[in-house]
Amino acid sequence: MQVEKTQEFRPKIVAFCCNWCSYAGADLAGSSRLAYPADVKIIRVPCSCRVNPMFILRAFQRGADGVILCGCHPGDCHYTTGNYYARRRMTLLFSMLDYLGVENGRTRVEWVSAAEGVKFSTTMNEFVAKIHSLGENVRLGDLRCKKD
Amino acid sequence: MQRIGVFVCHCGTNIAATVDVARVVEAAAKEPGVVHAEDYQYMCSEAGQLKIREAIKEKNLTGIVVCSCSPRMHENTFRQAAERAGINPYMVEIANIREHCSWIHKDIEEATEKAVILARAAIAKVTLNAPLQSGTSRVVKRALVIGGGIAGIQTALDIADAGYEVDIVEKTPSIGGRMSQLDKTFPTLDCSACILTPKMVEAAAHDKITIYTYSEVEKVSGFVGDFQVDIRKKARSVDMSKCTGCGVCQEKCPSKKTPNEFNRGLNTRSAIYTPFAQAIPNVPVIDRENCIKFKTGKCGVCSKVCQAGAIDYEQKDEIVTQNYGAIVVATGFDTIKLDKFDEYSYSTSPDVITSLELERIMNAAGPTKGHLERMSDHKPPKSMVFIQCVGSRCADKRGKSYCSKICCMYTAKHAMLIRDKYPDVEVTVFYIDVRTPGKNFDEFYRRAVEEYGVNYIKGQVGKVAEKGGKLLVQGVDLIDNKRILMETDMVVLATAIEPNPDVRKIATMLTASIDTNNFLTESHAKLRPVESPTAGIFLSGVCQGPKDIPETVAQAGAAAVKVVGLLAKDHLVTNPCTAKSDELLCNGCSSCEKVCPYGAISYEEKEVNDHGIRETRRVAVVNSALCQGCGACTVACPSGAMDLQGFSNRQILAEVDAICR
Amino acid sequence: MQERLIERAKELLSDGTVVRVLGWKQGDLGYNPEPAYFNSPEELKDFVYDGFCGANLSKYMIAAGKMEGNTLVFLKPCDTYSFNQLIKEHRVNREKTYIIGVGCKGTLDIDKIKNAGIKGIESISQDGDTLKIQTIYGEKEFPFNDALLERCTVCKGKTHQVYDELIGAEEGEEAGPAGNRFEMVEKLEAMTPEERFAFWQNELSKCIRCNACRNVCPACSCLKCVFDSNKFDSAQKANVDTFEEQMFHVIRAFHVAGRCTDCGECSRVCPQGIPLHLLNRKFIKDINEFYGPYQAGEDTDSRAPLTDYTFEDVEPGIVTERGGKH
Amino acid sequence: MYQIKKDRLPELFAAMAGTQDLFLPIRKADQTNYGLWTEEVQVDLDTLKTVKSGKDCFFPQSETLYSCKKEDGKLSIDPAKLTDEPFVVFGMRACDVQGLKVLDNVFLNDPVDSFYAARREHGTVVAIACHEPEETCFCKVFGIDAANPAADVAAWFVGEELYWKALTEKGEALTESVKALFTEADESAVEEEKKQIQAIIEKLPFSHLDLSRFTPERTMELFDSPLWEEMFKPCLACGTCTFVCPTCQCYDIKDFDTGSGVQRYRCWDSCMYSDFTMMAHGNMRTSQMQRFRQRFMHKLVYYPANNDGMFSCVGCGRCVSKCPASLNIVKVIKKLGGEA
Repeated sequence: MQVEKTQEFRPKIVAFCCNWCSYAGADLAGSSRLAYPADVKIIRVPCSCRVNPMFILRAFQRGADGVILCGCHPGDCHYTTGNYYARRRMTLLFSMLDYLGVENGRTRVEWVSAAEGVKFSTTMNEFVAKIHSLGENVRLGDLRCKKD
Repeated sequence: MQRIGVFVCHCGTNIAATVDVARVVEAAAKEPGVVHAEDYQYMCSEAGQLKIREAIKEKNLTGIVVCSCSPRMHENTFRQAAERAGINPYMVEIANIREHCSWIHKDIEEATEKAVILARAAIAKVTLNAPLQSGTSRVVKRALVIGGGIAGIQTALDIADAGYEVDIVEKTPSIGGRMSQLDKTFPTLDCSACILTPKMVEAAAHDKITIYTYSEVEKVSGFVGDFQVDIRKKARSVDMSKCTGCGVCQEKCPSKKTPNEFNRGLNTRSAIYTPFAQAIPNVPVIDRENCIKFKTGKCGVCSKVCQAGAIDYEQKDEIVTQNYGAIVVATGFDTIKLDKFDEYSYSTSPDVITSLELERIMNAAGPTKGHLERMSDHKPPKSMVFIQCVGSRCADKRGKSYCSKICCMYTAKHAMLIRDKYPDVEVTVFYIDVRTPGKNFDEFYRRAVEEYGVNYIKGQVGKVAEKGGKLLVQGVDLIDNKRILMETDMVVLATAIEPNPDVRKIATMLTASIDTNNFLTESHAKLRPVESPTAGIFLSGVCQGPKDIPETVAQAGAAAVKVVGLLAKDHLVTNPCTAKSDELLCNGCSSCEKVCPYGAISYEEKEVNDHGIRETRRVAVVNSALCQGCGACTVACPSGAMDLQGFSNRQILAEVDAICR
Repeated sequence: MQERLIERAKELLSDGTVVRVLGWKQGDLGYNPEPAYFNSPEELKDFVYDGFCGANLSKYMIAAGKMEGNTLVFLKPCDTYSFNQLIKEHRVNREKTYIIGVGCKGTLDIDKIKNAGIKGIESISQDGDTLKIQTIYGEKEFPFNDALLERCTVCKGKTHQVYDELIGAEEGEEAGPAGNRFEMVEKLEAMTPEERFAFWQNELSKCIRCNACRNVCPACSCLKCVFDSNKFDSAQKANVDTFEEQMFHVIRAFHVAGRCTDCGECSRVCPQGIPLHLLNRKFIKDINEFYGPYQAGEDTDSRAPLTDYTFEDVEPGIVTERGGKH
Repeated sequence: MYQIKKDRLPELFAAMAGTQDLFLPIRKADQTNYGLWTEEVQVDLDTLKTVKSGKDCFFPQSETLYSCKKEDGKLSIDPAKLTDEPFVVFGMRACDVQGLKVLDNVFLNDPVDSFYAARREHGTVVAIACHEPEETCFCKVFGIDAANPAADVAAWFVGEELYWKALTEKGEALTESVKALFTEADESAVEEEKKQIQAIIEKLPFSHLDLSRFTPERTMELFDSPLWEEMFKPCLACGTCTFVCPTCQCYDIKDFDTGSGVQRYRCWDSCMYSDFTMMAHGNMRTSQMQRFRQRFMHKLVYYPANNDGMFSCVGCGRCVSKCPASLNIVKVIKKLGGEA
């Protein structure tokens, strides 16, 4: 452990992106060459409402330092209402994690449309910076999943 | 056990320049289940696809992962390739190592490491993929066009000519749109009405076209092939079947003080009105807010003078419900409000007008019967100043960041027409750049300068002030690098255009996406410019982005072709990534049903055998023809009985695990 | 009141309205009555209704609804919220249920009495505001209100939400203290994240994953819990790592969010005394604040907060804005 | 016999913990459970019964058996280390000590459970006599004397003193290591305490339960009793009784995928759980009645039949106070035994 500390902290960040807006927004960020740190890895889901709190907790268990969920702007959901449900679910989940004493900066929801490549990139840059400032996720991790 | 093949694409240098593809291949080959891994220049090419097909056959692959560009780009390509080689197309996963990796990272080490992880996640997912079969859904052979301007009319005509029913819904009392307000069109200077009116008449007369004017789309449900739409036909207060369009009611109407929208408020109209002479339908509407009868209960002049007995004060809004296979949005544009541009004195001086107002002034049917005059004193101007880019290409939040595209050309047109008709009027144009790409466009502009002596000044205007009946214009000339202070009689502002403000509401109903400027987003900026990312929704005209009439008409035709292509099908293949309920886990609590936007979930009393326990249970059943695969139900379900095929809980968890490993 | 309940139950059994009675049966320690079915008027001799009848019988009605014939069930005011919620979720059969709403003056927590050092309890009786406790070490007294279960000190509602008839309902109406049920949640919210984390670590690390909280919970009515199935690879069963407890309790609370009536059974039955209701109440408090007051079980047709939305709902960022302490 | 003032116990704990791990009842978040002693913990010897018995000092609720890893196509297996250092468990009660004997019969007979055996070999148990037994206690029914705990060391609290008596070789060794803190004591005070304890036990409500009907010969009769159908009804199918029980020994073996490998661990399981006997073909106990019956038949009939009449209940009464539905083995004994 002592040795690790001297190494640079490379956060693990999972970004769930809805297929219709945010994933396309990330594609646009890509085709516009708008850089953000490679620590962010995107998982494509059909809609933000597909994201189960279990997925988020699982990511933290497995060593993620931050989890961000991106979906269509409220009102613009490809499936009409998916992001509204996602919004309530995540609001309550994040509030609960905060209540348990988990740093609330580790979770975030951002609405990114297919046209918002810039926003996608800025959001990811901001989020990675936030996770850097929080450091490694200790409170929600599972010791068994730590690599020695 | 799955036998997985991994194919890493170089995409020329797009990927290979930043991602060490050989290392990705090497790392992927070590993952459990992977029995084949290779890289190639262009996986999407025929040669690349052949490699995939051969590997599937030779190595008996059960699933493949392609590490390439976004799945939004080529997922279908690779699915088809897999299918051709005999495996289920849904046994394919894409690792997006271009848009999400090579294009945004510079460091090869970092990008390669990330590409390996993305590949790993895709491998972990495909290991849990199951073959999926698509179903079919019906196609209603009728299209809806929202907006009755030139874009909507052209789209409707093209669809109707191909033999399909089309309905046009237009918010105002007549079709025609912005183009009907224009006087002449560039670069040919032919009269706008002369080319538009025949199209309007043709649409009205077409036996496949139904026009709902003074109507709005109220509710949209369903999906591609079978949308159900509620159209609100607002009460016109005039019986369309009886009205002869004689116009007496408008003449006699005692309430004549309402600003005339069609003439951009430059004059007034009666409370019962048709917006313009060539309106289609030529049936007036009563503007109930300004009608004395509706306001006070007394009056009824129109009813008294109407020979046909067409006036009906009791008429109510009516809802028409209709099913459509496709919907085209052609909601057009408006000019922006100028309340944030006080420096031009638009709100204080009647002689500062917008270009669209100038169109009305120049038009023979306009408020001045076509005579160029100042609105303050009705005197002909001796000099005029045109200011370009008012609110366009605007760095601050007051205006729009984009170029409105049409202003340079119509300003040249205005300048030319004025110099032609009133050669003694001095015309000066302040511009940032003159943008004239397009056939005969630059020639047109040069004619304005060279033949008609329009004075173009490169520079911006800082202030317009009224002074002794004149307008004082302060600007700069960037070429001569000097300040300019000039007196003029009229100022015309080339006001930025913006999408019709109603488009937000419509886009929400259609679940079509919109960009930060409220323009509807196209499915692909280059390759699918007239399709919305939402299947079955098409875009026509300025609602998608600024464009002039020929471009609009071309796009309208393109949208029509896409609609016809869709309506020509008898059924559509549905997305097999639908929700599925495990009846042994379902306790029938109804949570899933409540969040389903498609009403795809119902409940059945079913006999189940739960590991030896036989009983009748209330369980959820998904109608896969209705399910669109959003997954809302899967999270509402606490027991995990509801899962989404293609994006199952375990598949997503496997991706999470692979990424966090 | 016990006698009135027995009389009425006998009538309903005899006239064939119901074929069985679900109530509480006298235990063997004076404080351990158990939920029980009574199939004949004779069996009702063991029927008891006193302060130790804390068990919420609503959930048993899932099983009772599948039995032949109608069932009479006794429900305290707070139990009726659970029953209503179960109706809403199609888990119980209202037609086959005859509900007698019974008055409640609050139910008791034997551990509060024992923690006060009272040992060797032989019997407990109530004398006005005082409990008279016979022990092998002599007779002791204990104030009734001090022995109330936490949930009863902050009783959320003294009126029955669903019933066929009421017996003694008036007795409970003015009884008991009515504290602010969110007080402890507020206290936790006011702590620093480090303190909150320490608090929950301390509490949740006691968890032995016995599933009592889940199995007693009327909202946890899944046929197979996700923590027992392979759907999410979450059937870990053990408490190997602190994460396991966090995961289990957060998800369980989340799954019942908007459905939990705050009946408090989870905390009542936890063998390790973990204040599990504080998790549920946090969700209830958040729901009330974010989406407007909502009490699960008050009705059978409203949309639950998590299956509902408005365009103007708060954004998840509210958590950071409000928390602000990181 | 030795004695030490109660207020010097921290010194005793420090001395024992100086050379080995010391487990004892610790108060945490208002509950008392066994835990590792450090200077910071709050030792609680007043609570008669810890929530979980001391069982998990020898048979922990979860323990890793081995981990395996696959790297570059090669599989490596790393077995978990067996306990090889001595440790002390301080504060167990007579019933819990008997509970260990029940476990011994299961885990130390062939095939020997090496993890349990290693802990038993290295663990020394110091048990305390129950000064004030409670109404839920019924150890007497199983022939256990709460006044004379049969551990490596027996201890008594009398007034301000702790009395200490080694009963086994391991006990002697432990005593030797901390002897400096003790003073010699005579047994009279302890004898008086024992009498008092036994007198209280006589008065306890469950001290005279009749077990005579629970014999191997009556197995089928008891198994087929219609009373089960009535008794199980309130059971919530949770595992509380199992997990607080000092004699329950069932476990499940599961794999945990850590992302970089797999940890195979075992954890307590409960016969009350619906998937307890789930096998490939299905489940042989499909109803809660069957599961409920299994638990009590095992404790009262099957186990004694296989272990020379030793019941696998020690009368600690934890299930009596912890069952969410107020069910417990006493109610079963009374009902089936014909008392109620």
